Formats: sequence, C-alpha cells, structure tokens
Amino acid sequence: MRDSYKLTKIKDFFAMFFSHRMGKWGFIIFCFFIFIALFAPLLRTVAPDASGDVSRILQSPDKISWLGTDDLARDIWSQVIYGSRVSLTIGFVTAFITVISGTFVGIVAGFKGGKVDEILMRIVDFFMMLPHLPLMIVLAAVMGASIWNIVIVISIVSWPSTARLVRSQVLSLKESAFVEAARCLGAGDATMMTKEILPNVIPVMFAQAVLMVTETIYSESVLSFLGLGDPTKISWGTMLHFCFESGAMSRSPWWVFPPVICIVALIISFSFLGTSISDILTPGYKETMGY
Amino acid sequence: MSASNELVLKVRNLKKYFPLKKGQVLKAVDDISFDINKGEILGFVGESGCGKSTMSRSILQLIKPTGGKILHHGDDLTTLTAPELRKRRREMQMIFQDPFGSINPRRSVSETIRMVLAIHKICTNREEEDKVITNILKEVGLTPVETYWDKYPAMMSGGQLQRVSMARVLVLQPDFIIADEPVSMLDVSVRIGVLDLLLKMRELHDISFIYITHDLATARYVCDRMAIMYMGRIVEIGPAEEILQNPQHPYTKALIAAVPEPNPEDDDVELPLKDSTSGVSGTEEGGCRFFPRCPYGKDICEKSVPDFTNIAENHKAACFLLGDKVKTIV
Amino acid sequence: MAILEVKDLCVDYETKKGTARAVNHVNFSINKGETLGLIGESGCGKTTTAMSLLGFVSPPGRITGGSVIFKGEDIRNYNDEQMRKLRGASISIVRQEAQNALNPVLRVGDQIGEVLREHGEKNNKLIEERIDYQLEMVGISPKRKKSYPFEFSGGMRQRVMIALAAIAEPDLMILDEPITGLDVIVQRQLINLLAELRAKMGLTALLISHDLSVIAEMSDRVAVMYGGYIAEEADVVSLYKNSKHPYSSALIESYPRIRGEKKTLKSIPGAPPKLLTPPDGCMFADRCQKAKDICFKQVPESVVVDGHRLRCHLYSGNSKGGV
Amino acid sequence: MGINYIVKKLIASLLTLFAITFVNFAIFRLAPGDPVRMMFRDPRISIETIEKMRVEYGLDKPMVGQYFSYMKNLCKGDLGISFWQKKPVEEVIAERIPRTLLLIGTSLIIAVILGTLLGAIAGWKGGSKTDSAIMSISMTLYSVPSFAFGILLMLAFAYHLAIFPLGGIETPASGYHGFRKAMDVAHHMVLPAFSIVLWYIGQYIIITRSSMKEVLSQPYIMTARSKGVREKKILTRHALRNAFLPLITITGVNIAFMTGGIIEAETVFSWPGLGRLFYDAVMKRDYPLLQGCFLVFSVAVIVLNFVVDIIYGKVDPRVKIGGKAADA
Repeated sequence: MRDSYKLTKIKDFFAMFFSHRMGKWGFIIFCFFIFIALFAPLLRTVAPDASGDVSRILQSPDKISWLGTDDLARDIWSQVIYGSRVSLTIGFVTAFITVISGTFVGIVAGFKGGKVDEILMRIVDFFMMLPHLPLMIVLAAVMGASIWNIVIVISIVSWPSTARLVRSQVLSLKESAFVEAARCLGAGDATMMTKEILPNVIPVMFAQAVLMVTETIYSESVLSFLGLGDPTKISWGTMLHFCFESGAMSRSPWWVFPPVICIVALIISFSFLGTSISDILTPGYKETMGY
Repeated sequence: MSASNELVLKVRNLKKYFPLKKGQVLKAVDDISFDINKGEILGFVGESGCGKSTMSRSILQLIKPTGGKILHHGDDLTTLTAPELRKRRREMQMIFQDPFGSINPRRSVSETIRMVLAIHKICTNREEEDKVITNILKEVGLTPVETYWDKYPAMMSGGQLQRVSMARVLVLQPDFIIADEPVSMLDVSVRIGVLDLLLKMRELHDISFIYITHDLATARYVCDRMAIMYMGRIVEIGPAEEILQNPQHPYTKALIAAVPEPNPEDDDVELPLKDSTSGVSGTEEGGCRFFPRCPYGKDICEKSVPDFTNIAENHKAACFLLGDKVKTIV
Repeated sequence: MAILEVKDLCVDYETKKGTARAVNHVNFSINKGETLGLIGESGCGKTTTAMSLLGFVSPPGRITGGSVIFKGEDIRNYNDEQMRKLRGASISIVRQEAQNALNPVLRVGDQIGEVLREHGEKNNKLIEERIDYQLEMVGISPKRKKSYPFEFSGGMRQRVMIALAAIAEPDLMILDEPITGLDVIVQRQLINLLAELRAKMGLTALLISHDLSVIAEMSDRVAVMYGGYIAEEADVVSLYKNSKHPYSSALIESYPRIRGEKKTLKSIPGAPPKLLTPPDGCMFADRCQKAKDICFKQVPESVVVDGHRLRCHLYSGNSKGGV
Repeated sequence: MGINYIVKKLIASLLTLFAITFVNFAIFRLAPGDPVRMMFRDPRISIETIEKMRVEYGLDKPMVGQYFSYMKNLCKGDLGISFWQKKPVEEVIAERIPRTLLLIGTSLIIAVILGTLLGAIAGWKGGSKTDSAIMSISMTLYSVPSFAFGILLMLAFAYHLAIFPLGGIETPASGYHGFRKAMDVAHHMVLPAFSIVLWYIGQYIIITRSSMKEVLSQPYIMTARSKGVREKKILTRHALRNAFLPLITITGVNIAFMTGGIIEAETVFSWPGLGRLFYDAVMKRDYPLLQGCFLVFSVAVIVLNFVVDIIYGKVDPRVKIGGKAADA
C-alpha cells in the first residue's frame, strides 16, 4: 500500500515529465551527450590532443578527419567528443558542490533565523551583487587555470542563489504547522532540520541542481573562450578560444560550428529539463494537467 | 463534570509583547492569569488577533513570553533549561488548527506516530512500537487499523487527519493539551466527531484541555469553563453555561449577539456596539481596551484599566460598570 | 418569475485517472427578489455550480450537460463577448474574502467604477456619484475611495467587494461564502448589511455557504448539496424544522448552537465520497443510518414530498411525480 | 515614499561598496602565489628587479598598511598605473566607459522592450501554441552564450556577407565627422548590440512570462473577469502593471549577471569598451588594470541596483505610501 503510493507518485512524475515536450527533448539530448562522454575512447578517431601531420593543418573535413583539423592539425571530431567530458564533469561536480553548500546555508539561515540568518543573508546578498563573470574572470586569472580551479571559481559565484532559494522555502516550511508540531512533540533542532525540513526541500534542490548544471556549463564555456580554461584539457570553450585567437575563424567554419553547436545543445537540454521539472513542481500543474 | 480540584496548570500575569516600528509595542498577551484543574476543559474564545494563539504558544514555550509565570505542577516552565523543557513537552501537547498542514506530508500515519515514539524513546523495539501504534489508532477511532496504517496525509480527509494528530499526541500520555481551533477547518458533519473524541479522552485519561476557538457554539459543546478574550486580555471568565446565559461584559454580550443561529425564524439582530466598522483600539495605554467600541463607556473607562469583579462563584468580568461599582460610578 | 433556471447541469473534471463528476444533474431555479441558499461541505460541488453560471469552468473541468436559463435565454449558448457583457452587469459575484481579491495597485474607487465603465457608462461625473453612493451604502465613507486595498481591513475589503458587485444593479448576485473566514462580529455586520441591501435593492441572490446558520439567516429557500447533486431542496423554515433527507437531518443535528438548551449532538460517521470513484448507489448511503439495500445499488431519482424536492430512496414510494 | 526608505537603501549600498573595495583588495593579495611574480612570468627578470617592483607597488609593507594606502589612493581616485598601457588606470578606464554605455544602453533598451512584449504575450496566452513557440525560442536564445552569438553573427554577416564590419567602433583613419561618424559607429555597433540583445532577450522573455503567469493566477484577475472587464483591459490595466513590479526587482538582481554579456560581445567584436579592456587586462596579466575594471563593474552594479530600488519605491503604492494594512 505504502510502496504503491510512493510508486504512483513517481509514476505520475515521469508520466508528466515525458508528456512535457521540453522535458522529453531535454532528456533525449542529455542522454545523447552522456553516451558520447561515456564512450569517448571508442568513438574518437585519434587522441584528441595528438598533433597531426603538418601538411594537414586546418584541413577541411575529409575521410580521415571527419570534422577537419585545427591549426595544430589536431582532429576536431575527437576534440569535440572529449570536450563533452569536461563540460559534463565540471557541470555535475559544480552543481553538486553549490547545491549542497547552498542548501546547507539556506536551511541553517532559514531555520535558525535571527542573527545567524541576518549575517548569512548579508553575505549572500553581497555575493549576488558582485558582477558574476568579472568576478569569475578575476578569480580564475589570479588562481591560475586548471579544471578544479574553474570548479571552485564557479562554485564561489553560484552557491548564493541556491542558498537564497532554499532559505525562502525553509521560511515558509518553518511557518507550516507540521514543523511547529514537531517542536511541540519534543523534536530537537537537528531532528527538525534533517527529518522535517530537508525532505521537503529536496524537490527544490533537484530543480536547482539542474539549473546549476546549465549555468556551470555556460560559465565554463565563457571562461575557456576567454582563455582562462585548463590548457591541458580540451573543452569546447578552449577550442573556440584557440580558433578565435588563431585568426583562422573565417577560413575554417568546421572548427567553429561543432563546439558552438555542442555548447548550445547541451545547455538547451538542461534548460529544458529544468523548465519541465520546475513546471511539474509548480503547485497546481498536476491538477490542470489532470493527474 | 469530571474536573477535580488537582491543579495542573497555573498561569500568572502572562505577557507577550512584540516590538513594532518607532518604539511602539504590540501587547499581544497582556497580563493573563488563570488555573486549570485536572480533567478540566477551559475554552478561550475571541476574535482573530485577540492573542489567544500567542497565549497558547507562550504557555508551551514555543515562543518566549515577555513576562509572567507558567506553573506546571508547581514548576515554572519559563525557568527550565532546553533539555528539561524537551522532556517536559511529553506532558504538555498541542493539537493544531490545520489538519493538512500539521502532519508532515511525507510520512504515513504509522510513521508519523513512530517518529514521536522515537523522539522520546518510548519503545525498545519495533514490535512494541507497532503494538502501541495499533492501540492508539483504535482509541482515536481510525479503524480498521490496517486501512490507515500506511496512508499518507494527502489521501485522508481533514477529520481523519485530526484524529491522527490526536493519536500522535496521546501516545505521549500528556496530562494537558492545548487544542488550537481543532475543528474550525473541518467539514460541519465531522466536527462533532472530533469534539466527541476530545471529550472521550478527557473521560478516559483525565487530560486537561485548553480549547482555543472563535466559535462560541463549539466552545459551549466541550468546555466546562470559558474565558472571553479581547485584545490580549481576558474580559470575562466563568462556567460556560453561566457566561452564555448571563453575560456581563459588554464585549461578551456583543459577541453572543453576533453569532448567527441555525434557525430561520430568528429575528434580525442589532449589535450592541458603538462603532460599527472599526475593530482597532484608539486607547493604547491606560484605559479599557473595549472602550472605543463600547456603547456604555464612561470617562473612567478611558483612563484606567478595570479590575475583575466577581459576579457569581467562579464567574468574573473586567468592567467598571458591573456589580457594586456600577452604583458608585454611574 | 424565475430569473434563473438551472436544468440538469453537469460538470465533469477529466483527469488521467478517470472522470470526476463535480456537478451531477443539478436543478434549481431562483425567482425575482428571492435568495436561494446552497449549502454543502467542501468538495460537494457548490462553488463549481456557481462558477459555471458565470461561464468560469476551466480545464480540465467542462460543462457536459444541462442548461442555464437566465431571463429566458440559455446562456450556455452565449459567446465570449455575450458572457462578458453579462458578468458584472446582470450577474455579479462576491467570493470568499481573499487577500488579493482586489487589485493591489489600483485605487478602490476606480475598481468599483470600472464595472460601470466596462459596461458602457461614459459619464465620469455620474460614475463618481454612483461610487460614492455605493460606498456609503456598504458603510464606507466615500472619502476613502482614493485608498488602496492594502489600507483596508478584511471586513472592509469585503464591503468593497459587495459594493462592486452591487453597483450595476445586477439581476442576480452570487454570494459564494461571502463571510467565511471573517471575525464573528464582522460577519454579523456583513449579514446585516446584506439584509439591508436585499430590502433596499430587491436583491435576487444565490447564497453559497457551508454554514447552516448563515444560510438560515439569509435565505428564503435552501438546496442541500452532497457529492455533486442536490439532496434536498425546500423552503428554509420547512427544511430546518422538517428535513426529510437523512443527510440534511444529520447535518442539522450535528450543528452546535449557543441559544436554548444544551443538547448532545450527533456526528455523521465516515467521510464524503471520492468523486473519482463514486459509489454505485446513493452518494450518502455508506454514511446513512437508514440506508436500505437499494441505496447501495441505484442512484435515487428526484421526487417531491410535501414541497421538498429530494433524492432519496426512502421516499421514492410516495412520490408525487418526479422532476 | 519616505525619505527613510531612500536613506536605508543608500546606507545598504554604501556598505556593499565598502565590502567590494575590500574584496577587490583581498583577491589580488591573498591569492596563492606572489602577485609580482604572477605579473612578470618571464624567468629572465632578476630577483632584484622584482624586489624593486615590490617596493614600487608597496607590496613589501604589511597587509594592513597596504590596505590603508590602497583605500587612501582609492578615495583620491587613484587606481594605480597600468603595466600594459603605462598610463594611470583611471584614465584608461574613463576613456572606455562612454563606449560601453552606448553599447549596453542601446542593446538593453531593445531587449527589454521586445522581451517584455513577447514575454507578456507568451504569459497571457499561457499553454497555447504561441506560448510554446515563444518559450522554445527564448529558452534556446537564453542557452546560447553571448560570445557564441557573436561568433556566428560575425561569420555570417561580417565575413561571408560582409554587410557589417568585423569589429572595432569606427572605420580606422576615416576622418569622418558629425553625422557620418555617428552612422559609422552605429554601423559598427549593429553586430555586437545584436549579440547582446539576442542573449538577453531570452532571459527577459522567460522572466516576464513567469511573472505574467503568476499575476494571472491571482484572485483579483478573477474579480476583474467577473466584473465583465474586457480581456484586453485585463491585460493592460490589471495584469501588466502587477507583472511589471517583480520585473523591476528582477532586473535589479540581474544586473550583476548582465556584465557577462558585455565582456563577451566586446571581446568578440573588439569593441573598445570596458569589457574588451577587461579581457585585454586578463590576457596581459595587467593586475592594476584588472582590479580597476572589476571595481568599476561592481560600482556600476551597486548604483544601478540602488536606482532600481528607488524606481520600485515610486511605482508600488504599498512602498510609496509606506502604510501597513489595517488590522481586521
């Protein structure tokens, strides 16, 4: 009975998700990129950073290099394939860090209230006031370019929005009678935060995590494009950076389009996933859709 | 009724002030004193914003009162440390107004009660817990128990959920429960069922209740005594029937007159009130808070706060125009 | 003369888990100057009924049958523009006081006057006069028409809503839980105000409430709704004194009073039926003390007994012609 | 709107400003590694030269002392000397500001007007084909980084079709004056502005749409319908005004986010504004310049947020009158 209830809720969620057009398409594109990233070693033709034959510099697509080569005669197809790994890794890791830390701050601030809340929210407000990209650029420039520094940089800038969102949820949950009831029944602060409040903010965390992946992939591509990416790891952004800096952009569209299309497609897939999930979580959506 | 003379709760001069802008304070609860005996049901009746919910939360220490004493079996709750208070909570419980909001939507009925057992470490093993849960569900009338065991709040009606609330509170075997508008959000047809359950629990376990409501009719149905509250103060307190049949304070009179009656042949009612639209007091300090709306107000009402006058045994009201005083002032 | 006649109205909510019939072959009519009280518990379909009179049934809900005859015309055939002209001018509504029933950024007076403007009144001076008059009528000083809704208390806002609903002198006013959620004394003031308006304007109204006493004080006839259909309809005095349907009787017997002798009250066991999975027979059967075998099998037809129109198998034998 | 409201917002802004100057100081000094070392990565530079530089930039003093001299200079408007341009940073920046303002102002006006309009339509027609079309397009636009738009636009319109110039703000050494010069600048601005508009409009549509949908679900819209108000009037009089209120706040919050678009577009199109300067400063590791640019961006965000708060106070009667709802 109990399992069947939870099962129905999960079934409903997926039914709504897949009947949501954006959700469906987002999911398909997402699966596509996951597939590419997982099986990159099998899909590549040569090692992505292997410089090729000098005679094959800026080679347009042919039988050997399906998508042509760059100014170091490296294979674009293989670079694009491996680039998905960078984007997805940074995206997931950063989203995980920001959502966990943001949720932690949000729950503590919202639940404790008073001075703690005041101080934490001041910090959050301050971070939200800072110009995001310039801050990321400055941090990346100062800290040096590496994939983990990029993760740290984006996390520093991104956690406050999650904290703010979770806090507002916690504030309304705190007002809800079942939390007051739990206190009345003798529950301590720790129990209330972990057993009463946390389970009720998980849907929001989930939606926020998807959004964070979007923003992270976006930020990583911009930073890399501006030349602040990890030079040892090929990402779509760094590909575009080298293309732009080499001045070969106009002559070699095969070098420009694949990374641009991949960045856009991956971000769109997550935007779509995020929109469909938050639509479904919106109170009233379930009813109007007739579930 | 079944009220004995053993004192369970003694509240003295309870105050709860909230700071407002520009140094003003909102006196949500202002100098409230009363006693409750074992097995007694005391109703607090008043309109929204009269401070009845703030009072109940102050008594249970869910918010910290500004002043006053709350003696539970002689111990002042305001002086207890946090761990002491958490232990004491077993004995003082609350039932909330919103049945849909007061139970965590992510827990089933049995999990809801199990959680309470876990907090206070009441049982040693799961079988024992199951037994306690089964018994308590039977007691509150959620039978057959198997039907309700794994139900989630979203699948239940308000009346059923209020019974779950009751069950979750009763497993702790409290000696005193505050019921904050427990039936005001329920459908008319199930209200009496929940109120009857309340009365049954009193009979079975000798629990004392504070019944908070805006509804005189349900208060009459369950209460032994009732207190009428107006803007943070008790204006009249006494045996329930006595107050309804023989109201003394002008506000009590207005309140009783206002209640619509399910009798189509009743005549239209004129409200014994001076100002028909405003419910906001003009006198902040010093005077009777009902003065701006009182049709019988005198000079003195504006200047000083009336004390309680005894009307009959256990029945008293705070008004200058009552009893012996009436003669001296008028 | 009947201003409004509702015949066999059905409203269905189509969900992925099946169809829920929220309004089930509902019949009633309201004569000029009369107030019909529609009483029922939450989810019984009373608000859906009211909203379908104004053409406000939104998906997944749909009116699936019946007719709504207003002043001799079936307004179910009206197009959007015809319906718009009807609303506010001919049929108006006061709903349960909600925090945001009035637009927070517009002045109260303008919101009242908008009703006249939208229905073709161009004379600004006349509109202002009407606003003043209307505000005075509901007990608010006309000076306050320049205020914003947030400057008013809940009771005052509800007075504004009443002024707004009455300004175009509609033929029918729907009062959907007009005093629910307000304080006892404010409720009494509004009841008195509505009674006054009735006397002055000859108001025709459909009053919806879950509260027996409000219905008793304000209506001429009462229809008791349960599980989507009207269980019993009768003259107000007769219904309260002499209810025939077991549900009406149980409802009245469970209602606590403050006047007269203190009585033991009887609760109704169980809970209202789920509309997605309605019982085969009478909606009330499994909570009914007097239920017979047939009650669980067959939906009762409408019968008239002593001026009470009811749906109950206990009376199907001595019917004096169904409706 | 009370003077209190303004003063409160002003104090909050000043506090933030102060905090930002601190961050700006701290990032560059507390970061791992030696700032002077990082500025001069060339291993050929001798230790003595580095020490000399350190003294010159006051980096040999203790942190607290450094902070005070930094703040003192800041108050005087002295942002230090740019390594790259060999000029005072404030001069370099001052020269760039008007160009950035021109670009961002133009694109913002276009994006906000178009975005609000399309977003309002999408929200109003919620659930319809128009809605999902507008939404899909704006989600896509929102997902494309501004620099990607820039590159694509440049490839299409500058390289292949050659309708617009590749970059810069004017034709070099053209000697244009007056109107012709203005036209030339406008011609150069089309592509960078367009790439910002495309990027920002998606966001704005999404925000407007959700604000609109939120407003449409409010009870007062139902009240208006039941009064018989025409649909067009419900949109213009009841819905839009209320939908705009949160939009103003969100615009404020988004300003910090928007700085990104400028840097990207200016970089791609070599528009000699602050954004491009920022990029060049990064590339040249010109820390005083980078620090100065970051400060200017931050101050701009604070000032704009303050302005937005004031506008909000003027528009919303609840803030304007400053009253509290009377008690029931």
